[in-house]
Amino acid sequence: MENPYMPYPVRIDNIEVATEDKSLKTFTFVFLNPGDEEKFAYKAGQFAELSIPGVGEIPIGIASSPVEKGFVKFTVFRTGVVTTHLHNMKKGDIMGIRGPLGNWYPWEKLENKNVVIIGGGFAFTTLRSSIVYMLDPANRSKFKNIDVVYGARSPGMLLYREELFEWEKREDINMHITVDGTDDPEWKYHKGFVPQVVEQNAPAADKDTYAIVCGPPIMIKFTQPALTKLGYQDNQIIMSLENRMKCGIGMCGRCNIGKELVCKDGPVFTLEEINQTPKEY
Amino acid sequence: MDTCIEKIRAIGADLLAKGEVEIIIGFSDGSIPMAARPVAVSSRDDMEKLVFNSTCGLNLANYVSKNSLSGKGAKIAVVAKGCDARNLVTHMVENQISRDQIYIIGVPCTGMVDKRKIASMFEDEITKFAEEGDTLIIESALKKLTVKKTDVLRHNCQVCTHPNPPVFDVMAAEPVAEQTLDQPFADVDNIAAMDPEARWAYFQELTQNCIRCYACRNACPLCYCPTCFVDESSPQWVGKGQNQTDVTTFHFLRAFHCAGRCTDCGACVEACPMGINVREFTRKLNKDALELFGWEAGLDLEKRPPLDVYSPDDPNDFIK
Amino acid sequence: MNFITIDKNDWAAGIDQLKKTYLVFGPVQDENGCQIKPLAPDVQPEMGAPATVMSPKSVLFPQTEKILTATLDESSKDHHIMKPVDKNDTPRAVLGIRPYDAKAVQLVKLNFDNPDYKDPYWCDAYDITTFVGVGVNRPGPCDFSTSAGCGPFSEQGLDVLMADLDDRYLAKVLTPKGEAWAAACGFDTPADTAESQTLFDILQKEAEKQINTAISTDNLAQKTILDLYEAPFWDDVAFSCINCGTCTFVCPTCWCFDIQDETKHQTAVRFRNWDSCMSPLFTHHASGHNPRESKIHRVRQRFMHKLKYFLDKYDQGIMCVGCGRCVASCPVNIDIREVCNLMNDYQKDK
Amino acid sequence: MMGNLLEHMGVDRDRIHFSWISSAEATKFVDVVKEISDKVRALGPNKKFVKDYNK
Repeated sequence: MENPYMPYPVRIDNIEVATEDKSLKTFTFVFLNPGDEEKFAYKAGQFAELSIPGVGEIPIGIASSPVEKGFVKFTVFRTGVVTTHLHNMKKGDIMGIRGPLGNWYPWEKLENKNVVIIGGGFAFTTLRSSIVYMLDPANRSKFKNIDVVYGARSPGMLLYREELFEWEKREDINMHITVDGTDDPEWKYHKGFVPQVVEQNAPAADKDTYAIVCGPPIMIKFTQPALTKLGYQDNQIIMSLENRMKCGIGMCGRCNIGKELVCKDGPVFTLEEINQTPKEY
Repeated sequence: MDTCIEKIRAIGADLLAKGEVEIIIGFSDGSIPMAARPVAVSSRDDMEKLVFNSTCGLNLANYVSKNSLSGKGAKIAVVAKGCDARNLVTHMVENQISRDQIYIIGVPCTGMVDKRKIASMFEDEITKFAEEGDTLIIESALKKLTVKKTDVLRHNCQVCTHPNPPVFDVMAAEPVAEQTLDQPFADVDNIAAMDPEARWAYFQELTQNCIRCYACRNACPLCYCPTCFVDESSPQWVGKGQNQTDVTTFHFLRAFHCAGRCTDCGACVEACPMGINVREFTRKLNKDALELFGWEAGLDLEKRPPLDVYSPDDPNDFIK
Repeated sequence: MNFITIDKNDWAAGIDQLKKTYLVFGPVQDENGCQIKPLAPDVQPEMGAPATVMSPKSVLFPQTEKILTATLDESSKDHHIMKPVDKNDTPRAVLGIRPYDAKAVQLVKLNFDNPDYKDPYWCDAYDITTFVGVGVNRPGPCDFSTSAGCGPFSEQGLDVLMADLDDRYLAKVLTPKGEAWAAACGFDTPADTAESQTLFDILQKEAEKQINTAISTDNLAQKTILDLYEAPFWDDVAFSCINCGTCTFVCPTCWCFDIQDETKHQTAVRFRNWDSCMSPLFTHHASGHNPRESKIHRVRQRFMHKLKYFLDKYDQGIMCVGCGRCVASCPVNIDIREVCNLMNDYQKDK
Repeated sequence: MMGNLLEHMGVDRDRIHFSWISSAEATKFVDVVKEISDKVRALGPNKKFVKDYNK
């Protein structure tokens, strides 16, 4: 019997400071056992438990993309016991990852559709995974227009800056990068909050357009009405939730919203589904 | 005691009618024999729910500081036996509530029954419990017993020297006689007489069935910290499992946080589903508080608790 | 399925025999009440004991269980790599389990053994455990098992159901595990099937007659989650709650747990401990946000999980077997029977 | 009171020590720590409040 609590052993291959305030770092892991990478086959939108023996585990969205091979990547905000410990670890350290866990953005359903990706702050990790996945030459033709609205407090707080600016130059993706505010006279992208930028720049909905929204609660709260104004139905708005988790496999019982377990039945839900559950997230 | 309930209801109805309080916190009958359920009454129609009898062993002061209404400054009436009132005083001394927010309906107390002791007199489950003055009539499917209430009092009630509320707004009955004890802490002395290894073994055995449900902590009016030390994660002071060391640490520290504050109301023991006499810990502290500082908690609104103030004549031989 | 008869004079010897090949659990009484515990070599189960305060769920799901360990010693080749711990795989027999507790195991199984994941610790323990139940001749005042999809002589989840006939036990062997248990004890005196079944039926009727409280669950499925969630009665239900975890810990069907790491010197151990939805920490995010911040949220969660979410998710009835332990142990007498009926009767104002 | 409770629970009194040392009294601190270490060492390993994962 497979033991779902057993993490795959991994080595930290690289650590990058991801934001100017150093509260986020991107960790690249390499599997110690050759067969494990294949067992860890994942889809964009899933998460994993980063597992540090003697310290604990923490559920984090997978930031690397299924089309990137040889490593997995996670961008982690320093907040609790485990993430603080992780931020103090160094290249070469051994730890574990357990997963992939949860469901993913509905890629089958999104084929031949326009996809609008809306992200805020450090909730851009699985969205990065998704964009890289869609832009992969093998996949790009499966999707129609791709729009991305991504905002952070300031330019230095944007995750994956270099990639963002690369995507900006491409023809096959419409980037709408925004910051809440900046003194940088060179800043050539949007200024303003995500919901406004969505309202002004996101494509209006038709039956072939879906929005994937991932961000802090306040952004989600104000983005919803903006999308509704643009004509999106609740079943066209796809969201990724987070709740306190322990097991990640639907057994320990804490992450439920109504009868749905965020770790196993989610974290990806449509707004239509979420509207039928208590708002316990 | 059963006669005072009409008085309590009348006082309550009057308070609500005059708009002097928003709710009255008291006890109602439970759904099974010997159970009492804390209840908040806010309308005259519900006044009949209020009861007071020898099974009302929890401490209602617990429902005052932790009640969302108290934060809003609403005025609350509380049905209070001696120990509940002492804990209300402690709340006031510790600035959890203000005196003018609370209306104390004082009840002179003749003691609460030890439900476990009564249950242990039966081989099967108790189906009926009735109280007539000082006599209890208890039935199960197999037998019916008539016992004197004084024979089945909880230990903390047997040694209680403050059955009458020291502070109140109105009394629901005439005060009862208060006892003085020659040896108020005989139970503590018995343990102290053992050698250290025996004492260690005694306390280990005492808590071995603990399931860490924290009912003792949560039933205690003193335990109002926003985050309890057992729930802290950085640093994590104590493990969360069943390891006996963690269990002992929890009980020791929980008790110590009650030092100089405990009124020996017995709610912790009453709430424990495993029948652990966690008072064994706090009793020692209460004894020390009395002997070292002449202190009993909750008797005086003006005096500061001993561990709260420095006095030049505080005992300090322990500092080397 | 066959019946055997066991003379009570032969019982103790049979159990001693059983202990040679099984790890035997049974009711043991001490000053703190009665518990199902592993039996010491010289201890016999107290088969006639009253209902245990704690359910026997810990036989498969210990309150604290080591699940993984690792060495932190960097000179060791496998440092920081978590490994499973060795488990005792001696077959287990639980004697004197009440029928509702065996049914509860089947409900818990839906969580730990599902098409997506199998919890190896629970499943392994389940596979090696034999449940030998005794029908409840005298159900107590908190027992409402008959209206919770179970009953004093329910066979669900049992390998053997015994009836206590004063001088002897009549045992109905229900599964191959049950047969193996009887063989291990050396109990092999057959009893007439028709006659025995009649006796069982009479006892069952007698016992069920003594249960005089019930819950109604017939309307729960057709109500929406949100209607029940937003019902006005939760404030009142939760008022007296002190937010301890007693109800969840004594419950045979509560399975929630926490995972905790600890270290000592160079050893890291990952444990799992029972956890409780009554604790604010259960859902507290590292950010400080808590989706179930107030005790009203948490009390509602417990009842909604047992009586609605579980029902909707698995379509296997409610997550309650009517043992009444939470009713008996709740320090403030919150009674699931009353709450269930409130939920079942609730009509949203149009 | 804390020392008394620990002692009451069976912890050896000689393992519990309270001192009042100002941040300026470095030598006193060293002396006290030395004294306690010697005393505790003489008592042998403590078995109480110690976790054992092998149980």
